[in-house]
Formats: sequence, C-alpha cells, structure tokens
Amino acid sequence: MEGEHTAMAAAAAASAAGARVFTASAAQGIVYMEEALWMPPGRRLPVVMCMVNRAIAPLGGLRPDHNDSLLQRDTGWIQLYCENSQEVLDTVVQAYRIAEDRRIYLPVAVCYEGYFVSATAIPTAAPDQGEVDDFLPPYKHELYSLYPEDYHRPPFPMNIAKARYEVQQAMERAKGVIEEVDEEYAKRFGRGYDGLIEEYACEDVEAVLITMGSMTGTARDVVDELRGEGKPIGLVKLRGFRPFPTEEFREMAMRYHVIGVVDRNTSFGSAGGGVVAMELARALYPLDDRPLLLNFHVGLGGSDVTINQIRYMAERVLEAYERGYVEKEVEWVELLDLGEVM
Amino acid sequence: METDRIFDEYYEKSLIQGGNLCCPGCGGPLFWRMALEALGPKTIVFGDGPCAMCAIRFLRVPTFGFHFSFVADGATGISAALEMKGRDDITVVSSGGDGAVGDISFNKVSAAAERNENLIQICVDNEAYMNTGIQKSGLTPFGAWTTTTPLGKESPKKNLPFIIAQHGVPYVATVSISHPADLKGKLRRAKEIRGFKYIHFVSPCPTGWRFHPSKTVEVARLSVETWIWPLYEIVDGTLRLTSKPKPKPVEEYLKLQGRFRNLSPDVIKLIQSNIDGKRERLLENDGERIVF
Amino acid sequence: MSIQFVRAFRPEVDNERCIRCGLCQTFCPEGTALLTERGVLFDLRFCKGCGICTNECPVEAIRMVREE
Amino acid sequence: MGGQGAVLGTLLLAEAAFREGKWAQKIPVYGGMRRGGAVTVFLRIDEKPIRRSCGIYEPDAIVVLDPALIKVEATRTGLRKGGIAVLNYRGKPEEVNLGVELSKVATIDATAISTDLFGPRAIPITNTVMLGAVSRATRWVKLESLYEAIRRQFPGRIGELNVEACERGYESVEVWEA
Repeated sequence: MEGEHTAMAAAAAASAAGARVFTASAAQGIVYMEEALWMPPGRRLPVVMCMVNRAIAPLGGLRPDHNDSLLQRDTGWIQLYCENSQEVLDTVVQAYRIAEDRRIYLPVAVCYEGYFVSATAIPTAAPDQGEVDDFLPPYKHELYSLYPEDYHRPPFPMNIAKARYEVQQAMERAKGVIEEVDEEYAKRFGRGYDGLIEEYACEDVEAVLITMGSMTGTARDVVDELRGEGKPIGLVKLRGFRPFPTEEFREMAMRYHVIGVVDRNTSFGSAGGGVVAMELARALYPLDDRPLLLNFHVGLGGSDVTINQIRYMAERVLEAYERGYVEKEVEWVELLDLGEVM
Repeated sequence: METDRIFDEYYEKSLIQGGNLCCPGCGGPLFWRMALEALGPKTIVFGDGPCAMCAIRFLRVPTFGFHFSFVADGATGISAALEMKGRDDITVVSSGGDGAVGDISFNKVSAAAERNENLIQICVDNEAYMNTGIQKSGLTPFGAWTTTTPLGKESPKKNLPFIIAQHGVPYVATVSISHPADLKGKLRRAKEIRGFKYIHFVSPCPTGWRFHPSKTVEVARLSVETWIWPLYEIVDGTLRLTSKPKPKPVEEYLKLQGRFRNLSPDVIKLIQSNIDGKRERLLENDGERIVF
Repeated sequence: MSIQFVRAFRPEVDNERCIRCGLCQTFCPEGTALLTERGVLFDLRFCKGCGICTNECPVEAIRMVREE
Repeated sequence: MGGQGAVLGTLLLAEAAFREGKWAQKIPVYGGMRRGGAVTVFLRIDEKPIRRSCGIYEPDAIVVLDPALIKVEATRTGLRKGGIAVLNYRGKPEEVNLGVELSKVATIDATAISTDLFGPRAIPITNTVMLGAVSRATRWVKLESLYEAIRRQFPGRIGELNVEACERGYESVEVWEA
C-alpha cells in the first residue's frame, strides 16, 4: 500500500468481501486515514485496527500522546486503550469478538502509546493458537447493509439519520458486550481487564485519579505508595473511551468526592481541559450531587509521565478534597518545575 | 580555531551547515551540497519526512515542509505566492523521497506536473522507506531485500522519470552524485526553464542497502556504469543520454550490497538481460522524441 | 563545542602523497574535507568518519585512524 | 547509550534476565533515527512484574557503548552515589571520574574487540561485547543466559561470533570496586 488513506479503504472493502481484517497505523497515518476511517462504521464492517498513539506533527515528535486517536472519537469506532503489551495482545483477540458480534458490527480500535508500549520490550504471554481459535470461531458476515437500496447511490436523508442512530444504538449495546467478552476471556485465558473501566485500590477512598493508557502502570505504583501513607486516593483506569462508560462514572460520582482526570491530550480553545475531562463533565452534569473535578494536562507530545508528576496530581486532588473546593480547574503539569525528577 | 573558521566560511559558500543528522555515508547531504552550489542562494526548498528531514534541515536556504503526503502541494503554494509577489528570481525546489514522490504523493506530483507548476521536483530515491526501518516502496528494485520483502522484492521498480516525462513536462533528468559536473549542469539547466522540472536522484543508502559507508560514491558510480541507473535528460519530450559508458556487468554493482546477497545466479542473469534490453532501447531512442 | 557525532574512525591525510586533486572535497557528504593551500583539511567537529574520502582518494593519501 | 546496537543489546540483556526467571522491561528513547546517533535505552530488572512505564532518571548502573559519549554531560545525569558504570573505554577503571562516587567502575576496549571479530566498520557494533562486560561487572545476569538470548536472536554463524564477542567482553573487562 502506498498510504494509509488507501490502506483503510482496502481494509474496509476486504471486510465487506467477507475477510477478517487487521491494520495498524499511528499519528499522521491515522489522520491521513480519516476519510476512510468513516467507512467501516458507516458500512458496519468489523475491522480491527491498532492505533499506536503518537503526537501529531507539527509540534509533535516521534513520541506518544492521545490526540491522534481521540480525534477519531466521532467516527463510530469502538476505542479501547491499553496499558501494556500484554493487554494489547489480549485486547486484539477480544476486539474481533466484539466487532463481529451480531449485536454490534462496528470496527474496533485498540489504542496504545508508541515507545512506552509499542517499543518497550516486556515479557508477554501469547495464548495458544488452538484456544484462540476456540474463542474466535471463523467469521461470517451476516449484515451486509441495513439499507441495501442505498448502498451504491446517495441515500435518502431519512435513512442516513436512521443509520447513524443505529450506530449509536450499537455503541450502547457494545458496553455490555465488551464486558461480556472480557469476562469470558478472563475465564478462558486467566487475564481480564474489567471491561470498560477498572478501579484500582479504591476501597474506602474519597478521591480518585483517572488515567488512560501506559501511565496507568506508573500511577498504580504511586497510588500504592500513597495508600501506604494513609492517603485516601485511588486510581481509575479508563479502558473503553468509546463507548464512554457514562453509567459507571455516574455511579462512581456517588462514592468519590473528588475526581482528577489526567489527560494526555488537549483540545485547543475548548470549554476547558482535555477530551476525557470534557466527556466526563457531560456524563456527570445531570447529577444533583456532583464531585469536584480537576483536570491535568501531562505527557503532551510524548514527554514522559513521571512518578513525581503523578504524585503532584494526586496531592492536588487530595488538597481539593480537604479544602472542599477546586483552586485550579485545569493545570499543565509539564510547565511546572517539580524539582528533581525520579 | 583557524580550521574552524575556514570551514565556517566554506559552509556559508556551499549553503550548508556543518553537521547534519543523516547516517554516515548518506548520499543525501552530498547531493544537496552539489545541488545548492548549482542553484545558488535564491532558492526555497520544500520537503519533509524522515530521511529528507535529516538532510534538508541543514541547508542554509529557506526550507519548509509538511509530510510525506504533501510533496508537490506546498511547493505549488510557494511558487504561486512568489508569482503573485512578482519574484521570478527565486527557484522553488520541492523535494521528496522515493516513498513520498513515487507512492504516497504520487498523485500530487502527477497533478503538479499536469498543471506545469513552475518548480523543480526532486526525488531523492534511496529505494525504500529507510528512516522508518527499511520498508519496501514502489521504487525498490526487483530482487532487493527490505524488512518487508525479506526474500527479495518480486515486482520491478517504477520507472518514475519516464512516467513524469509522459505528462509532457519541459524537463526531466536523472542524476548521480558520482558525476558532479553532470548533476550541476542539469540543475542549472532546470533552473533556467519555466514550468515543471523533474530531477531523479538515486541516493545510495549504506544503512538500507547494506554496504560500508565509504563505498557510497563507488556504488553510485557503478550504478551508472552498469546501466542500472543510466544518466539522461528528456527535454521537451526528446531523450538524450548524457553518459554512455561501456557497460559493466550488473553483478559488480549487486555484489557490493548486502541487500542483493541472496540473489541466485539465475536471477542475476535475469536482471542482466533486463538491463541489456533497457540499454538497447535507450540507445535506439537517443535523440528521438519519446513522449507521444 | 560538545561532541555531537559518534565516530570511531577519523581521516588523516599524508600531504606528501596528496596530489591536490580535490576529490575528497568533492565527495565528502558532510562537506568536512577541504583542499586548501595548506593541503587537505578535515573539520573534525562534524566528520562522521564514513571513509568516503579514503575510498575516493586515487593515490591512497588518506587513511582512517581509530578515534581515541 | 551509543547507537551501536544499544537497543538490541538491551533487549538481549532483558531476555537473559527473563530466562533466569526475572521480570524485565526495555524502553528505548531514540535520538536521531540514524546509524551512529546517540540513543538512550532504559532497562528495569525486577523479581516481581514491572508496572511503571516511565523513564529511568536515577539508574543503578549506566552502560556506555561509545568512548565519545563518556565526555558528554548527559551521560552522567542522574548517576547516583554508589552506582555502577560499565564503559567502553581504553583506560584503567580507576582513572575514570564521572563526578560521583561510584561503587564499581568497569572499563573495556570493546571497539578493539568488535573490530577484531567483525572487521573494521565505520560504526563498530559493540553491544554483545559490552553485554559480557555487564554480566561480569554487575552479576545481574549469567553469561550462559546471555548466550542463549544471543543464539535465539542470531541463529548460525553470526550468533556464534556474537557469543564469542560476549565471552571476550566478560574476560577482558577490568573492574574497579570501591
């Protein structure tokens, strides 16, 4: 293939022809692919793709942030964010089950960061081919088109709206399916990821940090330390960004007083903060009793998310809990001088 | 220090900065130094993307770039802006690698050629995507090992200069760093012509072609002498060979490079017969109009 | 100036042998070889030690020596 | 650090540790993506699974693959008191001064061994020689585990050459201990 624009079109068409399809790209490639990225969800084709996060140029480098895949959040792709190589491997297998589920028929993007996951070598268990074959029976596409009469000519506007609504419905159903598939996977292979969202060390805490992707691993170590020091802070790992786990967050909002969202992305000129924080604010808005919300920008353009930075963010969250109000809604942690890194 | 001062003056004159980010023995910086000596300081270079990024950022002329997929586009914009400003003294150069010009941006280059934009399009062809880890491109030659063609590429190299020539552009030429006078002469000529000029430069890559960096110029010279990379220009549709060396066997060229290590004698014979045929057709058409 | 370039070998010229042809200057990719009145000079701030000058020298006046 | 096979060398070290039942993690931080560019690679070895994915700012040990880099300031950053340095350097280990009190300094002329075994190259590949030196100086991985890792990565003649390089690295390294 000479470019990503072509690669995705070919992948979508191959999927329509009945093949099980996989492709991968990063940063510039994902953005270049965007026109074609709308095809699989619109045509309801279960393509699986690894979106390896990398900062977009210019003002980006070779290293990761989440903006490239988050830019595709409106395309209709299911997006699962992974913490390490093991989760990537397991999630790709799960992704086909989710994408090819009759109730869903949507493409799945397995997102993980360049360098910190993609170029990092770490022991990873590969499941047995036979067991995977059992888990993933041969694929047979049964939903060619919802509106066959519209397939090769401009559809009626009414049908477009219907088709889009059906994608939204499928996304809603996907929440349950993702959890179901993950549970079954855990039963068979011994590794599970709590579906869309994982709460780590959250018993009896008052505040939580929400992370996505590779920084979660580092945050686990920091949260363990803080819990050891008796600080009431836990960690929530957001794995499923699309569909967004609205209900889970609403339920969490009843239990935690302060939520700090760590965003490895930014949306210039937005209502404030990163994409995850804004999504979360919308999810929590209808509640009467809302927790305090803090938002941090960190790791933009692929700079390292250090232990010091996570500790700093956790401390700001705890401070807001003690005071009962938020002093600074959005903070750019990288611009602060946190002294010696470690 | 005295030496440092002498060199700083030399870099200024050659329109390059000392120290670039290319691999040792890369043909790219050598090409740019020769090219800028021919084009002069009133030049704007447009181009980006991994290997080109390393080579272009050390030029002492204005440079600008986006990505792989915009090769001739940005240069078109610069050229249009200069025309609006009435600056016909500036040469616009658009540069891309083989992956960009031959594959990702092929449609852009083709469209710019069809519009006959006033710019020099250069293809710095190192015959694969080198910076990203030696992946095959459309301009990788038949039989060459890359990380995505571990057993050797099965399809032939796109003949890009001839494809561009068929657009009916005023000037197309191939150049080699082993023939500096020829290279500079062609660029000077391109500078004088108005419209779309295409220069194809095969850049030996020690890292991806697997040879010792000191052999770069030797490999480039052999590619000309074996007729694997013949030097010619196509002016207004008429072909003219600018170098007609006595042909050496292709094996001399192939055996210098690790990427051709696994070719069997039969395959080498096949490559030789292809090259022989190509050479005969080129010699037949020397001085003839080849664009229809 | 800090060392930017990792280099294992650097060129050394024997100006007695040198015939002042200037091919090393023509073919040095970095522009770090220069033929002057004082013979051939090398800019060791930027030389990457590729050895093209050695390979192209017609009289073998340049050799690569190991960097300390 | 080095760009002389640092990434692959670290991978082999990680694999050797893994073969001994430990957890290992290798994170490369590429410099310029070119042959001979300076490259930093981080390696963690632990008895339990490694979760954090951030870089290492206070290493227990540094390994420098190219003599030129010893003079570069960035090489020394973060090296802490009591740390270990394994250097491709011709001098004696006791002559090395990296600005902190180290517990161990090991030096080896890896370039010479590499040139001897693999022939002269513009950028000598010193990684496997240095692996042998690291094994001797740190005792973190056994030489045999390194051999296994090397043989798996490069089957055949190249593998045996690299095993020899590793062995000679182990034998020729000079270690100074505080």
